[in-house]
Amino acid sequence: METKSNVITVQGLPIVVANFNWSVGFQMERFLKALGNKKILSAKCPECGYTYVPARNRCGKCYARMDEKDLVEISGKGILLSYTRAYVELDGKGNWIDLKEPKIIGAIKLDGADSTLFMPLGEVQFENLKIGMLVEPVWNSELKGSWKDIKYYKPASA
Amino acid sequence: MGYIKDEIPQTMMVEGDWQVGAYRYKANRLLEEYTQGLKQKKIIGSLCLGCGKVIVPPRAICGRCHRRQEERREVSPIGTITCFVISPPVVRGKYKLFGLDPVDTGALKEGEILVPCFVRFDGSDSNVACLLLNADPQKVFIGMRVKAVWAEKLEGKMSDLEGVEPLEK
Amino acid sequence: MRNTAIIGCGQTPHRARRRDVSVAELVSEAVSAALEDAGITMKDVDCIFSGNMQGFGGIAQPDLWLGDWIGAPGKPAIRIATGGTTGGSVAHGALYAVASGMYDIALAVAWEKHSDSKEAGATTGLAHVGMGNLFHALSYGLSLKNLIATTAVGAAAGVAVYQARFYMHRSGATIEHLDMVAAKDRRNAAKNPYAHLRWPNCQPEDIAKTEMIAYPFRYGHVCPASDGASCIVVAEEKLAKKLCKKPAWLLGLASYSDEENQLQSENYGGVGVLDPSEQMGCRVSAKKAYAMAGITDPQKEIDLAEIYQPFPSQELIFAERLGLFDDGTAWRYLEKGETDINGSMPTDLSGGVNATNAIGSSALQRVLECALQIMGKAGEHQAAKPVHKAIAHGWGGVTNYITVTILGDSPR
Amino acid sequence: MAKRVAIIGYAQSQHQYDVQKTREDLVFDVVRDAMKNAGILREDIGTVVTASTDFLDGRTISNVFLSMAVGAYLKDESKVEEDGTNALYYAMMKLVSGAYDVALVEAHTVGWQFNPHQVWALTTDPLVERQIGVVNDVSASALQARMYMQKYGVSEKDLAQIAVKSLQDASKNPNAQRKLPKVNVNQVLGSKKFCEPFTELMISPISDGCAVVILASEDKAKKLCEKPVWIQGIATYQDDYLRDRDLLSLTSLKKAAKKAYQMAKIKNPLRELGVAEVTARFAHEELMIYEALGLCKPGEGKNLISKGITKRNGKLPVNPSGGALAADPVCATGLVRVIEAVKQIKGEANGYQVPKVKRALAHGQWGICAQKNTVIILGGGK
Repeated sequence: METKSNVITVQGLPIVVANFNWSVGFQMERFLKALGNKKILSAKCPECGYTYVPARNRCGKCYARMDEKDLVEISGKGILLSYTRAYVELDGKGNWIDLKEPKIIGAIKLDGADSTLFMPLGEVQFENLKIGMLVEPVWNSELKGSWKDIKYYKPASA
Repeated sequence: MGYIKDEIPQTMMVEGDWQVGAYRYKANRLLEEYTQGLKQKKIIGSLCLGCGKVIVPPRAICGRCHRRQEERREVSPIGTITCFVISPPVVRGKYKLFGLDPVDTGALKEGEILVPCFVRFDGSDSNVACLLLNADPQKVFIGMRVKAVWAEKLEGKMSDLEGVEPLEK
Repeated sequence: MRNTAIIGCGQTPHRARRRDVSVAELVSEAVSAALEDAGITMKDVDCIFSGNMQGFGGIAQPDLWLGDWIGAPGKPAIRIATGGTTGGSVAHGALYAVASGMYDIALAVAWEKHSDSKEAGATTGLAHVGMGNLFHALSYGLSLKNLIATTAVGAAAGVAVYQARFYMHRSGATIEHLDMVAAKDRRNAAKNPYAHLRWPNCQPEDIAKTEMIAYPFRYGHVCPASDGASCIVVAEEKLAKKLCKKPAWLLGLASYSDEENQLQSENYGGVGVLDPSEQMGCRVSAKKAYAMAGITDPQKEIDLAEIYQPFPSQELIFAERLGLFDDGTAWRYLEKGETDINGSMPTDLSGGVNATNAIGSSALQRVLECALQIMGKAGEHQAAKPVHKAIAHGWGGVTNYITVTILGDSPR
Repeated sequence: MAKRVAIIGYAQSQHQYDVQKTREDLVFDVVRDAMKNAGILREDIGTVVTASTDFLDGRTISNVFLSMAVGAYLKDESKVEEDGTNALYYAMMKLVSGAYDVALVEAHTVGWQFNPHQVWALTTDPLVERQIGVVNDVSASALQARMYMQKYGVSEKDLAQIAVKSLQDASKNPNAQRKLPKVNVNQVLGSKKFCEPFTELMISPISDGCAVVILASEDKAKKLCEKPVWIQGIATYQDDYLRDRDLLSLTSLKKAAKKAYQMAKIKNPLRELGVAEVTARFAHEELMIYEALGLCKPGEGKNLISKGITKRNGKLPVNPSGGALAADPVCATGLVRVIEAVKQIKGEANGYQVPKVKRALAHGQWGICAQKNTVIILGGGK
């Protein structure tokens, strides 16, 4: 009689981690550096006009090439397309972590561009959020030319 | 002369990781049967009743016959070297495994020459990869008859079979 | 099977570190080059096949994010990945899609950007093949010494070094022949601007001077880890004739698997293959592809080969398994220069994988290079003799996966 | 289509979490069952196409140690690193090209090994979303759900109703993982909160499972099987990436359905289909899928539920098997939908059989917010 199950669990060694450093390319480099100056750069496709955020060198709609000449600075303000309140978060190792304070996340369509950005939302009560409201970025005090320069989005004052 | 070099500009990079060590896996107890066998100085393999192959260490499935290998066979501790490799003397810091230097962890000794080899134990249809011990690397040849070298303390571990050594000195 | 041909070939320069582009931009370089070569735009493409070894780039299912860069939005797109043969399997995807009559123009793109991974490009990825087995064996007291010695003798050489020993033992090939192959391929690569290790007029003595990893492999023998992408455009007969002066016609293709070839199977079990250089999978794949192509005597009918040889021994092993030379004789033809650019069986005139290895892209590059030779577009490394039929090969997995593709200058 | 292809055999595992089998045994057992179901031997198989991913299996080249278990020893083999429905599509191409007569399609995922939601998070743009760090498949789908719910007046209760329909249906399906015959709306709304509006029972579970389908080209299928199930229409499409796509519509699913209907000569799917097995990993997706499949106009998905049209005894039953909310072994989920559709046509869905099913639709999806979709139309008869 098979007393113990004929299957055993093999646990990985947590120290084994694969680390990556993805090169970003010239257009994305321009975008990230602009974040360091509180500027948001989009790229407008010369052929079909679709405007991407962040800036990039290839249009997904008509496969045209885009470059520095196609960069367009946009305000960073945008319309809130949707929002959610996350009670859990992933820790990178595949575990759902219960958040002490739920995080509010928004999908924002930026003025002057066609792309949607997914950003944390701050300085707002979840109940007051409405689809369609105007939102704007809140910048970190210390700017390093990285996505972390944007702390979160909040309802626009004006 | 040498390789043609060309300058390629660099752009910024962003970082990220993949927690490869956080995965878990399911394994069967075949390796346990193998190591329990080693504890009694026995080398166990799985026999497929379809094609008669004996696989060491035992495996669950025979692909040729697409059937399970339930039978077990003990194979002889004496076998033949089918292939070997001679490593250059080990140098500290030259090679790392998961960020650990084998010499620092005491696994290898500085200047040691390793002779990993494939051994086909009599009665087996598999090559077992292990180390050739107590042998002059210059005198090793394919076809050399060897016998298993057992650890002093047999603990039912893979390390019970330390390697092989030449049959005749 | 409907007559199908490759009408466009595009690749990026393969280099150790393409830090000037993101992986998405790298891939779109190859795709736009292939579209240009085929004389079509992305609108004309009916379906996309793509693939890479996602663990090496650290991005799961990259074709979802960089779909825009390979033209996937609004189109059928299928991701295929089979280890080292990924590029060949992706090419087969596009070829079958058109040969089945279900699509008229298909695009196949495969890539790898090793420099995006911090751990020397391949180490984590390669070790990750048997990660579950490794942890399992360690929990049963596999000694670190045994592990390092048997599997990781000199990083990536671990897997292929035994295969080389088996072949050298039964064929009589020597380490000098490995030096010859590596020198030939780096010499060839110097005539291929897209190749990585380009060493003009490299001689065996140059390779022989490099440090020994583990006999018979020297550092000079081992393939690089490259950043690069390659892409082909496949079209059905009417369109192929209309769009391309000299299409490379599909004659035969197959990708048969073998048992895991050495070291371990699932849960660190053994394997029933006694000679990892026997390569039954390659023999059976070649047999099927030749049957489809109506080729009965490959040694005479095949004009050129692009063999997937990260290690020089594999150029000899697989040339024989593809039936291009009798068993154990490939090195004799090497010595006589028959596999050089002006030989009777020019092999790896592009430099092959020994000079260029972006693992996802490599097996597709073999198909692409054969197409270039048949189309007469290989430029400086175009074979001296006319190339009517060429065979592209790829191996992967634990040396147990194979892709074989035969192209010709006239339809079946 | 030049050469017709039929499904002559199938098998699936008993989907569960923490299955007490190794990956190799799980696959081997289901492959054996499928060959028995089709009445063929390994020698009859021409080509094998598998579906699994390196990130889900925790192994680079996730199929390399499974080639023997899937019966691919010295056989043509390839791996589609996506949903099993695309592996079926690729296998079909090989048969239609005439290179092979019989194809074995296998798909598996052991979700217990590593949380699939973490893997979906690792599919996002490494230069943007992975740096900002708020997007995974649950948060992105929650944003999509809220947009859809607000635009078409759908409430959390409606989502809970969909979950109840699937989970109650699943209780009759022996292979389903979640079996909750007495589940009700409050229990769904009361389950653990993830990202609003989703609670745990509105999200597909983490499952270990394997599915195998055996295809054969026309003449071989007729020889090997008295009641082959024909693939009358098949199509797959991919959408733009998350940031540059209208989350309110499943555009690639609409295109795939349109092409598959064309091939199968279906004008009015609601009337002509006997059953539909769709992959909805989140409750709201079922409504969006109804609309993309042309079963109703945009926004009217909730009416099909309230009027009971898609109930097991309704006009067009959807997911009588319980669908993905009952079991979601990721790569195998789409192929399980194909198998459930085949079972309905062959009258082998005992316990949840829909009467007189002549034609069925199976749908697989891939990517966050169903970025890729595959639609297959199956039919019995000659």
